Amino acid sequence: MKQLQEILSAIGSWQAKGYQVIAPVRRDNLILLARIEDPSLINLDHILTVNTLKDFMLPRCETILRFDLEKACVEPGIDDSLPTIIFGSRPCDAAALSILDSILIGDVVDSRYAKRRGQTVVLTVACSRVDGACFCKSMGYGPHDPTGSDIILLPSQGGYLVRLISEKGRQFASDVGLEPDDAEADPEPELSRRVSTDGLKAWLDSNFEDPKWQVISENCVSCGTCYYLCPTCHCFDIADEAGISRGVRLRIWDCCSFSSFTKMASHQPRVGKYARYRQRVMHKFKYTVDNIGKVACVGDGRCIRYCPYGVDITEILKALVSGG
Amino acid sequence: MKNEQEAQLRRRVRELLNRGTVEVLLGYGRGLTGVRPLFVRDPANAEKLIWNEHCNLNLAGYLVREPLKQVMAGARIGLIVKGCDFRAVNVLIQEHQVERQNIYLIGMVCNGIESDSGSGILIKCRGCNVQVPEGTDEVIGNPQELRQIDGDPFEDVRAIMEMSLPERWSFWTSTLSRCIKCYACRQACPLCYCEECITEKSRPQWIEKAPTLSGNLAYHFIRTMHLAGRCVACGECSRACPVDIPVDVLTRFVALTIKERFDYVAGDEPDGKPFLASYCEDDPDDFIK
Amino acid sequence: MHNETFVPTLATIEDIRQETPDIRSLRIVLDDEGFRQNFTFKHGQFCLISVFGAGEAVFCLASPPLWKDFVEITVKEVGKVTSAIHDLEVGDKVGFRGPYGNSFPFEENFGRNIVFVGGGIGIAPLRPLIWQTLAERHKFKDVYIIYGARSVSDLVYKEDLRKWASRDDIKLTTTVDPGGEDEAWQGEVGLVPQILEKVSPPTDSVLVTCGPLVMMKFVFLSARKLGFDPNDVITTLEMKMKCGVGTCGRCNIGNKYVCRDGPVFRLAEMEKLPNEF
Amino acid sequence: MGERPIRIIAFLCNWCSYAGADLAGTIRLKHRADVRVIRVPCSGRIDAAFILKAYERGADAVIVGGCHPGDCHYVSGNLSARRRFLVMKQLLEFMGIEPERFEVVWCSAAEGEKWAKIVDDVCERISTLGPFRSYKALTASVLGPGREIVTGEE
Repeated sequence: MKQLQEILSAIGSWQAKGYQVIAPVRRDNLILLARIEDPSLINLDHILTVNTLKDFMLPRCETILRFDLEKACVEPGIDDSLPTIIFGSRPCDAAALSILDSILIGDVVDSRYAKRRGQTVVLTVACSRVDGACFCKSMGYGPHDPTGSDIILLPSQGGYLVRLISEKGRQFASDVGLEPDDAEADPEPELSRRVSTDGLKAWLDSNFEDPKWQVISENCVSCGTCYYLCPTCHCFDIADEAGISRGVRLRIWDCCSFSSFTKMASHQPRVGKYARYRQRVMHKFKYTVDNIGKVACVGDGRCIRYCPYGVDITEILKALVSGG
Repeated sequence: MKNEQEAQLRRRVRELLNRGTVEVLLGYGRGLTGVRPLFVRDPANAEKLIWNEHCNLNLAGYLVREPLKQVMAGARIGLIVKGCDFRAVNVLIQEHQVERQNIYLIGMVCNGIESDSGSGILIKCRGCNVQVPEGTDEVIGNPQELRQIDGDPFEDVRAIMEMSLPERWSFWTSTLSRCIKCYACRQACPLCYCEECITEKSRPQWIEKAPTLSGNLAYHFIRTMHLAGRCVACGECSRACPVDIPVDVLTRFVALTIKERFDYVAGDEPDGKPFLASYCEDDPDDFIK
Repeated sequence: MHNETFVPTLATIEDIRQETPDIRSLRIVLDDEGFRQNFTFKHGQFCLISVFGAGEAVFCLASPPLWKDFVEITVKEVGKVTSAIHDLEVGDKVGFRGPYGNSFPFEENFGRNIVFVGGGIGIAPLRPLIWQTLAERHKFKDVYIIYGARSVSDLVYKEDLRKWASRDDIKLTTTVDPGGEDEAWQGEVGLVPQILEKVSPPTDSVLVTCGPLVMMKFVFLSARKLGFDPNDVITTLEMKMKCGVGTCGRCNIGNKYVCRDGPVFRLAEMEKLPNEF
Repeated sequence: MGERPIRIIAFLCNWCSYAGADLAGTIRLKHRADVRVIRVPCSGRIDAAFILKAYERGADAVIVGGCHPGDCHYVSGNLSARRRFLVMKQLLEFMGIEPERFEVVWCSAAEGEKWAKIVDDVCERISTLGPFRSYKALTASVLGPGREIVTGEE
C-alpha cells in the first residue's frame, strides 16, 4: 500500500520531464479536471468532476487548420499536444476512453485524437464513494473497474494499491518507480441505482416508432448539458471563423439535441424534440452497439446529475422496455 | 408538519382533470435531488405533485416548447405558477406566444424558495411583492401564513457594480471562460423561444460557434440584450448552467437598470407593452451626445 | 503532405459552367502533383469542398473517374457554403477532401438493362455512372435515361443531354414539370415518376435514381408498381455531413452513416432503415 | 505610442447622421480620419451584435448615430433605439468595458460641424485610453497561445 504523497511525488518527477498533468482541482464551487502545475492542489475528495477526459482528448474547440487567402496558404493548426498524465479521474471516465478509442481509432483514424491518446497515460483513482446518480455497474463497469485505465489505484485502508493494467501503464510505472501491489483493496462501494439492459437492445431494434418516445422526452428542453458533460458523446461540428482573408477552421463539440444539428438548407430530416432525444438514446444503446459492439454509456450519471429538468436516463431505459 | 397547501393542490388538480377543465397540467414532481417538472394527464397522478419551499423551477417556458406548444391551440393547459413565474407567463402573453384563454393558471401562495445549497431563501425572493399571485385562475394557499421576505434582490448585481472596470472585466472574462456553449441557459429560459436563435444564424455568423472567450462574451452579451425588458429574474438560466456561470446576474442587472431608469418591471401585467418595442418622448437621453 | 484527418488539400478552379440560373458546375484541379496523379475514385463517391472562411460542404463527384486530371462538382446555391462557391471565379482556390463513401455497383450489372432516373440537380451523382456505362456500352443491354426538371431552364448538363440524345444506343427521355416547358421544348411534359411509368422499362433492369426527396419517394412507388425488385433499385442519399468519415454523428439514418455506409443504398436496404431522411 | 492608429467604427443612419458626416467632408472640415463609417437605414437597425462584431474585428470604439428625436425618417426608429442604446451602454460598462468605447450621438444632416467635433473628441479620448487590447486578448485565451483566431486584418 502507498500513501497519496508517494504517488504524487512520482508524478511530480514526470512533470519535470515535460509531461503535463491533468487532475481534479477545485475552481470556485466546481471540481474540474484541469491542467495543474502544483500536484498539491489535486483534489480527490469528489465523486466525479463536472467535466470529463473528453475535454483533453477531443477538446471542445480545436484548430484544424489556419488559412491566409492572400498568401494562398492553408496549414494544419499547430499541434501543441503534450505527453500527458491523467491522474485522479474515475473508472467510468477511463472506460469512456475505451469506447471513444473504438469509434475514433477505427477504419478511419481521427489523427488528432489518436495522437493525444497515444501519448497519454491514464492513472485512475478508483471510487471509494458513489452517489445516487452513479450506475456504472449496470453498464458493465464498476467503481473499481480497470477498463480504459493504464494504471488504477484502488483505495485500501486510507492509502492506495497500485494495479498496472496496460503495457503503457507497466512501462510508466517502471519508469517512475511505482511498484504494483497485490494486497486486497477495500470493497467496492454499493450502488443504489440499477437498470437492467436486458431486452433493451431488442426493444430499440424494433421500436423506432413508438408513442413512448414522446412521453419520455417530455421534460427535455433540448439543451446540450447531457451531451457536453457526457464522457462518450463525441459528435462535433466543423466551422470556419474568419476575417476577410485570414481565419481558422475549428472542430467544435456539437449536440444532437439542437435542431440545427441535422438541418440542411434544403430540408430537416429529424423533426421534433422527441426525435432528437430518440437519436441520443438510439445512438448510445443501439447504433454504437451495432457498429462497434459496445454501449456508448458508462453509467457515470452526469446527465442525471446535471440535467436542469430531471431527465433521467435510467428511468427512461426502464420505461422503454417495460410493457404498457 | 402537514403540507396542507400540497394536499389542496393535489385535490384541485384531480378535480380540474376529472372535470376536463384542463387536459394536461404541468406542475412539480420529485426528482433525484429535488424538484423536476411533472406532466399530469391522469387524475390519479395528481398524487405525485409536490409543493414545498424547493419548488424553484419556473415552468412557464414549457408553454412555448414541445409538446405543449403543439397542443396549445384550443386545449386547456394547466400550469402551476408562483407569483414570480406568472410574470414570465405575462411576457409570453404580451408577445403573443400564449393565449390567456388557453391556459389555466394555478397560483401558489409562496413563502420564498430555499436554496438547494442550504444558504437560506434565494436572493430572487427578497422584497417579493407577489407572494400571493394575482390574476391567476385560482390561488392555493393561505395568505395569512405569509412572512415578509426582506432584503435586496439585487445584492449580487450590486456587488459587481461596486467593482472597478478592470475588476468587472476580469470577473466576467474568467467566469465566461468556463462556458461550453451547451445553451442550457437559453433552453431553460422561459422567454428564449425563438425558432432560430441568433447563434444558429450563419449568414452572417454574428456569434462565433466555438466556445472561445470572444464568442462566449458575444453570446452572453447579445442574449442579455435580447432579454432586456423581458427578463423576469426567475434565475432558470443560472440554475441550469452546469458550470456555475451566474448568467442571471447579467439579465438582472439590465432589469435593475430598466427599473431604475424607466420604472418598468417586465411582466407586471399581461397587457403591458414590451419594453424595447415601445418608447416615451421623455425617455432618458442624458447619455447621448 | 500532412496526414491530418480533416485538413483538405488545395485545389484550383479551372473552369466554371453556369448550368441553370442557380446551378453551376466547377472543374477542379488538385494542386499537389503527386496527389493528383494518384487520385482515383469510384462513381457514386463524394468529396468535401472548402471555401475558406465560409466552410466545407459535401458534393458528389460529378465527373467520371475516367476523365483524368480534374474532377467536376455541380453546385446549387442554397446555403452559406454553396453561395460562397457561387461567388468564386476561375483560378480561385478551394479545399478538397475525399473521395469518401461507397459507390454504385457496376460490374455486377453487366449484361443487364440500366435505367437512370434523375430529377433536377439529382442527375449529378448519376453522371459519372452514366458516362462509365457508355464507355463500356457493349457490356450492357438497353440503357434508358429519364431526366426531368421543373422547367427547361432548370435542366442541367445540357451539353451531355445533346450528346446522349444524338446516340442511338441510349433511350433518352427528358421531361419538365407542367408549366415548365417553353415553345421550343420537344421533350415530355410531366413529373418524372409519371414519365418513368410511361416509358415503363423492362422490370429486370437495374434502376438507378437520384433527385429531390419527394421525387424519389414517388419514383420508388412507381418502381414498385412496375414490378422492380427493391434490390435492383439503387439511389444515393444526402444528409448534413461535417466529417465525411462517420464520426461527427449527424448523417446517420438508423445505424447507417450516409458518409461511411452510403451514400449509395439499395431500396431494399432503405426499406429496413427508420424513416428519418 | 507609435502603435497602429486607433480604429473607430461608426454606424450612422442614412437620413441624418450619415448626411451630417458627409457634410463634414463636403465642406472640408478638418477632423480625424480614424473613423470608418457604416451606413444603416435607421439607428433603429443597429443591433447589439453589430457592436460586438466591431470590437471582435478590431475596433477600439464604436459610435452609433441617428436623427434627433422628432426627425426620424421612420417616425420613431431612433426613439426605440434610444432605449436599446441606454441598455447597451450600461451593460457594456457592467461587463467592464470603458464607457468611452461606445458613444451615442444624434446628428442632423446640417450638423457637419457637430460630427467633426464628436469625431475629434472620441478619437482624442480613445487615443488617451489606448487600443482595445483587452478585447483582442479574448480570442486568444481559449485556444491557447499561438492558436488564437486571427480575424482582424492587422
